[in-house]
Amino acid sequence: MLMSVGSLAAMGLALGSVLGVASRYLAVEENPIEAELQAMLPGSQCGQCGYVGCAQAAAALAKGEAPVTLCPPGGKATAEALAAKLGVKVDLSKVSDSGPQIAEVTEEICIGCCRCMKVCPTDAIIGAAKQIHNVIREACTGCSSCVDVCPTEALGMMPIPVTLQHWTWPKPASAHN
Amino acid sequence: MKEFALMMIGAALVNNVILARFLGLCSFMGVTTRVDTAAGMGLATTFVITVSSMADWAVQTYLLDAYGLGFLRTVTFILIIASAVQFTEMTIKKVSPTLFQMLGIYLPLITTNCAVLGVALLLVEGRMGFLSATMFAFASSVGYSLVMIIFAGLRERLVLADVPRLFAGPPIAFIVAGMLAMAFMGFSGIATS
Amino acid sequence: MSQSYGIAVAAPHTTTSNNPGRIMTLVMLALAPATLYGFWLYGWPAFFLWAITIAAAMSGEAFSLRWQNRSAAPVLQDGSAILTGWLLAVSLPPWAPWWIGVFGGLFATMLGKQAFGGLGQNLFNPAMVARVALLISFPVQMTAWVAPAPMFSAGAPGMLEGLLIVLKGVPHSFDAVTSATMLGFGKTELSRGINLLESLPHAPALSFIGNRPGSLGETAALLILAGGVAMMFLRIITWHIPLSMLAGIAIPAAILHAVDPSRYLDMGAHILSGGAMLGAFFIATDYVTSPNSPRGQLIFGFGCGALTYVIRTWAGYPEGVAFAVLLMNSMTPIIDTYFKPRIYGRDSKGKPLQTTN
Amino acid sequence: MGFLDRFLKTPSWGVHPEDHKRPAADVALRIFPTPERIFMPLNQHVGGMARPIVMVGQKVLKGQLIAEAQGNISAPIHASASGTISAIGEVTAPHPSGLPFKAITIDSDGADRWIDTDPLVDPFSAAPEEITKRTAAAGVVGLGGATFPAAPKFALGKRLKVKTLIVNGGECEPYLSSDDRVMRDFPEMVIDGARLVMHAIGATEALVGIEDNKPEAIAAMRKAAAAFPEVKIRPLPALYPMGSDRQLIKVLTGIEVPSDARAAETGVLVHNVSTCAAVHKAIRLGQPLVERIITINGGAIANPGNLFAPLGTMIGDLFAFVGLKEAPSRLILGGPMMGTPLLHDRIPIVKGASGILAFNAVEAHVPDAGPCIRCGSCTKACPMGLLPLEMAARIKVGDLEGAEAYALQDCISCGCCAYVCPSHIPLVQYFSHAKGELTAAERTKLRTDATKRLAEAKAARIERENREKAEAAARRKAEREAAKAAAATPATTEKQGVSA
Repeated sequence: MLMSVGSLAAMGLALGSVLGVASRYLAVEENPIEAELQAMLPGSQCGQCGYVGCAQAAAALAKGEAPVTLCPPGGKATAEALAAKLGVKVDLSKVSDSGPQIAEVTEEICIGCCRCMKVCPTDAIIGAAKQIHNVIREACTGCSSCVDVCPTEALGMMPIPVTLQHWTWPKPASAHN
Repeated sequence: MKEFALMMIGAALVNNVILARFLGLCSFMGVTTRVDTAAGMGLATTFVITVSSMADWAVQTYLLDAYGLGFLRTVTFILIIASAVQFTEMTIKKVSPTLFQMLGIYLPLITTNCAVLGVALLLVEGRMGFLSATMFAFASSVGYSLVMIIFAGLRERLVLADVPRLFAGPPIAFIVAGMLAMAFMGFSGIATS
Repeated sequence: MSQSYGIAVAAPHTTTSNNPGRIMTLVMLALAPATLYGFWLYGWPAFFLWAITIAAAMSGEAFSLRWQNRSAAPVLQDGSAILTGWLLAVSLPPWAPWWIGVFGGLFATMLGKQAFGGLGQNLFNPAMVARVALLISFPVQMTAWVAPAPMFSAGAPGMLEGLLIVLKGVPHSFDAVTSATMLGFGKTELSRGINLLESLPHAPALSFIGNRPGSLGETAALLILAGGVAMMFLRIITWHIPLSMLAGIAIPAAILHAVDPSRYLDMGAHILSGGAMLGAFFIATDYVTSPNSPRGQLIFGFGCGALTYVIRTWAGYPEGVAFAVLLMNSMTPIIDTYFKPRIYGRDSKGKPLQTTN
Repeated sequence: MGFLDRFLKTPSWGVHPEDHKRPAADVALRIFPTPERIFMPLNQHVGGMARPIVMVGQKVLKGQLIAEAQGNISAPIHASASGTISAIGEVTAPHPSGLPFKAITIDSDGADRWIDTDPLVDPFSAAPEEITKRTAAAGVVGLGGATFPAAPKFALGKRLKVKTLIVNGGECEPYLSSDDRVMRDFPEMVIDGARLVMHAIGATEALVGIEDNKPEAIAAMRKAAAAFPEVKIRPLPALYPMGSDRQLIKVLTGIEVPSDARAAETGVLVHNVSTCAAVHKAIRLGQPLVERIITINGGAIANPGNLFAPLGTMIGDLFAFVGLKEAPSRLILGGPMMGTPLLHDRIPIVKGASGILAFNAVEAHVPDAGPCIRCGSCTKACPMGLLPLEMAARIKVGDLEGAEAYALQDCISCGCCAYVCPSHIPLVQYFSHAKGELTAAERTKLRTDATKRLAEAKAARIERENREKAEAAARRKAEREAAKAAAATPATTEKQGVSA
């Protein structure tokens, strides 16, 4: 009895101390992954993911509380990059990548209230009070914040128009035979 | 010398840990989706099996047998294995954080990988000398790694196949494992001749 | 004038008339002489077993497809199920009972092929999967060989008798003809402590035209070789796998035979007996389960040959081609990954070449 | 010797499609009369779209500049007929999508009056830069199909001190014979153009590679080049894709262009025979690129052959000229191996259009795709040494990165793999799809980065504005305080004491 207790205790002590020493020598400085994740997010702080901003979303991602598919403006590409970084698998077919979208002003209804300009995270809407506003396509991130504040529903989202340069061949239909 | 070679071939191929003894199946199914992950797992497990078997042998011979503490065998073995796994985990985290991430939960789970305890118990049962015990453990784990890598290669191709819904996922993986086991049966009889 | 052409079809807008059905047909034609010779050699039972096996393979394929609500006819037309059944049939003992053929044929196409999604998706050679499954499950039936009893010769079973042999088993009057293949005989004698130098003179005669016990496809080595060479000329297969596989058997055989002729059979015996020829030209060369690059094929072929030799010589089974092919099939994805052809403008590791000036 | 030589030199890659070049190639060149209306697209080249410099209603002469180059890689556009600009609008692009692009419409006056040309009298004593400048001004682009502007390529060759000019007379695409026709009918122009290019880039030799299925072209070119020892005619085995520049360079010089380098970096530059002829016209005659020889071929054409036609002509007008036997089942711009499928015939021909094929139902028949049997035909045919079957399998399941790891980006879309595939899998479409998707992903990433910069800029702006507001408020407050202080001085001193 004493022997068995003693031997087990001794072994535990010995192995424990070996591991203790090892942990000192093999210590790794945990790389704060949060910063890296934040760098991958668009940074427009649009809040579509449900978090206040991209930094908070990155923190949630790092803790594993949020799915990598959380960022609608980032689309598939961002989800893929995040998944690769976090080493998780992701079913990208679920990501609603209706193609990146951008906002568009219906000029007939715009009253030039300037509300959309104020909420736009990237200053992509130009115009002045009582003037019809316009969206700079290249700068719009498709966060749709402006759509929510527009009092006349003059703002809507539309897919980025396909151009000759952006057109790609569709995937061949896989014949099952 | 010839006995050593035969014993090692026997341990690695004929009585393969996975395909003939059906040990370590959880990692066999769990971390064989990519060849490099499977290779990393194989390497880690090889290290754990070899080191812990050596330690187990020593404890068995000089402690348990010497003082008649045979009933403590499982506990002590697990203690040693757990320590070896801890050590491996720290090393991998230091050396290859990517591999650490890919192996995920399966790395600490090497502790409960029955292949590790299984090999240790087998060599105790076999009443082997230190050298042959070490060789046996090493060969067994090489056999384990080999099958892990082969199976991962097959699964990498399997994800490209149009497997019918009925068989998709684990079923076809088990069918492949079965066929692989069948192929390995070709080796049977080698070590005994 | 203006006309719409619907959806655009990507280039190229022209193609060859080649198709999988043509390839399979040519392979079967290449295999036909050896098979016909086998029918003649082993009589009607062999023919019936062959027909039953192919029918089973085709039914297995059709059943699997119908189960998935896919039409079976167009898939069966590609001939791959027939070829699978055919290859399995020629690797069976020619007088095996009908249910061996049925079980094997169904196993080959249903589990060996359709479970993976059909043509091109399977990881193991379906015919060899079925053969190994049969060998493991029914070792007695799978190693009961008959001495040749050429069709129409005295003592050979007639057509009806042949059908009965396949359906009801070999009657007692034919008991005398059961025999062993040379590999099996040598192995049995060795295990009894009789070395090859003493046992071989009593072994079934070995001959290049195959007048000896064995499966349909293994006896007529010359005809198999001719079929294989024909396929090479038709560019259906390349020389890499057959040659390296035969080398894989021949090299260790030659070395070990030189070291100890009393324990190890000579090179000729190894190459000409068993499924070595059939395996090298018709089975290991299966597109789906063999590597793509020439280097990979050389490794694959040599591996098949060497493993065949190892299994024949040291393991429990007298014949190792099927096991060796399955084992190398399992290595194929890894070989494919690590032995890719060199890309234009890159070195063999895939890094861009250095600019010279 | 000859046989062994050919055996050893014949590359291991490539395919031998039936060439279908004759009888169209042997029919004498016909001149297509200028149609009533011409649509000059503004983007007939790789690079920036040209900017129109004419107005609707303006009268132009043939060869007059109507749109100028924009950016470093671009080319100007010239009127291909004399007449009136009737619109600057959109026309369907020769592109599988059928999407429109910008074009200038010219209503021809039927006179075909040229502008006053300004030929360079003695180009070989002029500075090389002069040749490059004039080539650029004439809007010459690579006429083999790539349509890369010629002048920047000259400048690159000059800068990298290219010694060897390769003149590409391969024309390995079946059905096409426009380069063949150029070499047969205008060999002096090609040779002279090649020498001008050599002068422009400072090359010391020119190798003219011509496939040996064009013996007439080889003979004509040999005769024309006889006087110039630095221009060597090199017959090549007829093998598709011999006309691809990397393959041509390897066969002619043995040099293998590294995958991440341009050909010029290895000391060679490739130009098409038609491009050379265009350079000759630009320098010796002062004529900009406004016309080209184009092959009209295919089973649906009544009188197939080569036409000398102004750029911007509608394909339908060309068909009316050569006659259709039946309604085409498929329309292709370029050859059958790499050509662009067109959705209809109201599409203008552009600088890079070497041929228009109208296939009948038999030619257009594409067997249904079957499963891959891993036969490896595609890997044997691939001139780049890629593994098309592995890439396609990965793309099929959506693993684009996996395909990229198999060097998808090295694929030249030559179509050999899909041509030989016994299961008729549309491999090239898989690759084009994947390349497009990967480019789109790359664009999204760039966009995300750009967004981040914009968001940061906005944050900075808001901060600055707030700070300025705060400062302004503080200033105003200080002023108010000061005013108050002026009103009650003793209080201020007290306050100062407190704040100190």
